[in-house]
Amino acid sequence: MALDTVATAAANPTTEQPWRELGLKEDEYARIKEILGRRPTSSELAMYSVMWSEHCSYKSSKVHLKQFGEKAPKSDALLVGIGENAGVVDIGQGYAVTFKIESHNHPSFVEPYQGAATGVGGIVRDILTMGARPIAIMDPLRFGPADAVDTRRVLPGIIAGVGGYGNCLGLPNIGGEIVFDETYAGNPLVNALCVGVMRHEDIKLATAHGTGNLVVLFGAKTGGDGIGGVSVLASETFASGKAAKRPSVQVGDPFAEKVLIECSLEIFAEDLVIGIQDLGGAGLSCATSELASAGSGGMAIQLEKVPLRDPSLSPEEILMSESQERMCAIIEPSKLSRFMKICKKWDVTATVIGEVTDGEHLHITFNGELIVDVPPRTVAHDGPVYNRPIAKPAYLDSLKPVTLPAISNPKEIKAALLQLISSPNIADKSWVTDQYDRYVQGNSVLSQPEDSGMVRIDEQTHLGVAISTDANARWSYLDPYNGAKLALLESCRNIATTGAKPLAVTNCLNFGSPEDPGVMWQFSETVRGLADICLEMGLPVTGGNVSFYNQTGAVAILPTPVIGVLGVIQDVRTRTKMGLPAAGLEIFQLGNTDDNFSGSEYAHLHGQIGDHAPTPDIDAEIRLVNLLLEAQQFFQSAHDISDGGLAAALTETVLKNSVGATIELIEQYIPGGLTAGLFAETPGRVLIAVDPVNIEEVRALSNKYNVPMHRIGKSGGSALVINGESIELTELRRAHTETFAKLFN
Amino acid sequence: MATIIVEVMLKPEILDPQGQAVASALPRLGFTFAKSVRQGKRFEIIVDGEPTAAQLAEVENAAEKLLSNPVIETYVVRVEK
Amino acid sequence: MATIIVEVMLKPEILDPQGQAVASALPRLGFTFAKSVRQGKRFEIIVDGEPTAAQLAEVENAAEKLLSNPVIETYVVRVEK
Amino acid sequence: MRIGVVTFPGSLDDSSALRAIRLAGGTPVPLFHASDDLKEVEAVVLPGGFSYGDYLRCGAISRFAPIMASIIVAAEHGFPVLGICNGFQILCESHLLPGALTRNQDLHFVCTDQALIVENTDTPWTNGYAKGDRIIVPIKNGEGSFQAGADTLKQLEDDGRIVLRYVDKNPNGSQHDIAGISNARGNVVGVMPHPEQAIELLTGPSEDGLTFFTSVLHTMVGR
Ligand SMILES: Nc1ncnc2c1ncn2[C@@H]1O[C@H](COP(=O)(O)OP(=O)(O)O)[C@@H](O)[C@H]1O
Ligand SMILES: [Mg+2]
Repeated sequence: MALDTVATAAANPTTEQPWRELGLKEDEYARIKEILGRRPTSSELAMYSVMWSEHCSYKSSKVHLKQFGEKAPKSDALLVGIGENAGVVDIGQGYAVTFKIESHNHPSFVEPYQGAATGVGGIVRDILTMGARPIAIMDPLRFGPADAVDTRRVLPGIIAGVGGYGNCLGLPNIGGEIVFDETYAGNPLVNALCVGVMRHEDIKLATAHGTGNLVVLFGAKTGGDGIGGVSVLASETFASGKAAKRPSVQVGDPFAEKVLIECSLEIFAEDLVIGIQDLGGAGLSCATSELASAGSGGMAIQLEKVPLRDPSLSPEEILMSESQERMCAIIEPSKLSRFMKICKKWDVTATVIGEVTDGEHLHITFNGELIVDVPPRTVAHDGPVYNRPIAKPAYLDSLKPVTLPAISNPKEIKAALLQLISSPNIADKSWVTDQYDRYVQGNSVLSQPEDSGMVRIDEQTHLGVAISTDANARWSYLDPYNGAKLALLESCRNIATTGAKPLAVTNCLNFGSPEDPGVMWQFSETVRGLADICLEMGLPVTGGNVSFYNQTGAVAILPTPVIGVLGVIQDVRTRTKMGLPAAGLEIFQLGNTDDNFSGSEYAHLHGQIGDHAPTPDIDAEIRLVNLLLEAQQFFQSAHDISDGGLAAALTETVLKNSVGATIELIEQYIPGGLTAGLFAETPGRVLIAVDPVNIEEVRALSNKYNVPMHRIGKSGGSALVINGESIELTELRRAHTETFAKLFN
Repeated sequence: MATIIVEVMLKPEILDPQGQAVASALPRLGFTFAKSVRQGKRFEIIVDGEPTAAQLAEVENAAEKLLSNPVIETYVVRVEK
Repeated sequence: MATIIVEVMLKPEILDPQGQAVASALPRLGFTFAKSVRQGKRFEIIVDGEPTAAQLAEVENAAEKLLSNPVIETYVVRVEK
Repeated sequence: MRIGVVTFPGSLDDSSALRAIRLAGGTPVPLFHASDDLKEVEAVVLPGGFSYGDYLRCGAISRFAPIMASIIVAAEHGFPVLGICNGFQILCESHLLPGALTRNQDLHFVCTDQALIVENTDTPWTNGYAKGDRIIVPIKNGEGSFQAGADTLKQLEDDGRIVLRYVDKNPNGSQHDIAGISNARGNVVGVMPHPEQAIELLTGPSEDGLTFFTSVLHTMVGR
């Protein structure tokens, strides 16, 4: 019944505590006692347990992630690196851009709409926290088989949730991915990316300094959301086991977040904050301990001042609550009244809950009683670090090469092509993307289904940024080291295809259980590959997220490193689109095709995965990117060739503006023949269309960069004709677009 | 012909942004009666003849499976008099 | 403390796509009881003490002005027993 | 020529509307919902968005904003008002326009490039179009299905007050394919499509929407 205060804890050192129920290991609990020199109070125990969880402390991944720092290429662009809420890069003209991907996988399985919605809400706050105006979002998603019953439950809800929250925030959705694979059944992946922009001088950090400065909590009231296991403590402390009911699902309030954004930006514009932190995972525990440990002194919080939605919350629960749409700012007392005025203007609740002290500890009191007295660093940063066992998984030894019937007669081409482009992974995704606002803010230069999303940053100078997210989980399954590299290279290629120059990287690493040595091997190889490729490409990793325990029973998901690359384009008016704009253009394939079908969609349709991922040719990819950037002015259209191979790329290119094409692939020039020519997913290839008058210029540049350039056809007509076999665009369109409506309406 | 009503409300512990928006709009319009407002859904289901016990059990079942989301909502089934 | 309920339904002549969606989903799940379904809103308003006649008149007023749109909706105010 | 754009809590396309006015050659003036001051603007745009989260009903809460009191009075005196999407919903809730906008028939939010026919060019917002012009403008809404009683519909048709009509496809189940209407006097126009997102080829499907904003500027000059 009584509050478990620091004094009580000191006086009763042997009180039993439910550390195990809270997910702590015996040695972790012992460490806490050692740090404090006594047993923790129940509030302290709550804080440590959640901050030392896998999700918040990165205890299994830390030892690997540090490669991103160690191998980091020299980059002048990096203004804020890993460690803050999101990294910040310089894009020139005084602008800084921040972007990051996060996962919200498990909540989205439990309650698809709200899980996805709050996932968007969380990443947007991370971006806002840096001082930036959020300007766009993307949503890389993974689902179980498209026709599985549970996918029909999960997918529409997740799409509606991403749209419901993002649309209401006024953030254009400019891209993402939708991929189906058996391993995501029971464990869909909802990753969300947000990008924001600010002036250099407006960058904000999560830090609390200046004795006497105030800690202000603003935004939504605190409810019992997401406190999970911590209710154990509440029932312990408040005895009699009748803890009030706590929500099992968090409900997002996008309207509250929208006004929070406007309110925060107005506060930033008047330079009213010293430090700021959003409340995400671990709520106030995280915000107070991180702010304090990044600051100069200590912090004193009066927890009873936190405005509550549910008055029955115990102090432990208030500390743990993950209620959405809240922020915590450090401000000078002299600026309080101005701060409050802005909050009032936007109808945002704001409350002073404490102050920065000249001590070294984080002190939290509840109605005058001291319930937390900890060195904040020990909570925020000195969590356990594990070197989990790693073992190359056995499945790698029993992989079999892909064996496919070769296609050569035109009838078979047509049938195979229609089957491929109507398969859920390749089919048109407008059923999904039409539920997202891509226009709002009026700066969307490119959005789905283009190779990358692109937004204008400055209307006068036409400066813009492009973003692409990519993952090829099947390649990562076959070869996680190269899989990660290939994903990043694909992202870079997508960026360059639209005319932007790759600048920085974020990532979201979705994996199975870190306690499985095989998964841990996949993870460590992935990080090694990603760190290496970033060094080779000269791109800094600015931040990211790790999501472990994505598995159903003993079956882990495919290792899914989702890579996001940010690029800069000096003049967005020069961007290149994917659709053929007119008849009479010459169509070329840049790059060579080979006959490896491993991990391809075509093999997947035949129930096979194959035995080896492509070996990335980094030098060739760099030359290709450089060629794309220099020759871009001569392209009438350009489209990356990846999932679904040339067949899919051609389909998308002709359908975009309903301009057909006649294609002639010369079988004997392609290793693997026509089948490979159309369906292999060899990396490093781009489909371009060039006005005949510019062919010589493009050829000269392709020679300069030593990139193979194959003429494969000409645009025009109302059909896609491949080696004499004609598919009317209407038929092609039907096959490409019907799939989602049939599955999900 | 009878009307069966299914009322679906968010569980009390679940955030109700819509109810909150109404609760804060009311006083701005000079209405001060509400201590709190929650917003839910109401389904009017027309059935043939007088509802039988078996039919009501079916409706309960449908309310559980389709009309409400048991993760965040509760429901009540009643027959309109 | 008492609860006042405001029920808001679309007028019968106004298209109700949500009700229709439910009506067509039910038989797909094997539920055949419904001749038709309409979906509306339900507000639970908590007031201090027993609701007075004046308070109920106020609620009527709020239901008319804010909680419903008389162009397309009708409402009913009742006190929860 | 000063044209106001009102920001309600949750307005989203206010910045785009301000940009459209600027590109059309006008002086954009931001207005805030909580003040009844129209700042001497000569016309006003209620922009798209999710004011108050679209909670309760779209536009239902914004309708009571102090600025709306001023706008309602001005509108009754012939002041040009354009409501776009959420703005249209607010105008209906305010009873400046008849009917109501309800959930899209398929219950999905829909964002698409929509073909439209301009039918009524006797409004300050559409007089730059020719009757029967076919334009492509994005729509993006979850509750854009125009519904009204039979009498209202007949009157709208008889008086030629249908400003925009969907063609090729009806995206939301709107009665009579209605995408936009005007009040009897013609000064108040509500449209579901977003002309402010069709003002530059770089960022929109067309430039067809700009005429809404040039029209009102010409009207004002002509006065
Ligand atoms: N896979 C990763 N790659 C790079 N940085 C990472 C990765 N995972 C986490 N980080 C970084 O670690 C820090 C802590 O992450 P996290 O706790 O998720 O931050 P937040 O709670 O603000 O979202 C952040 O700076 C984040 O960018
Ligand atoms: Mg954060």
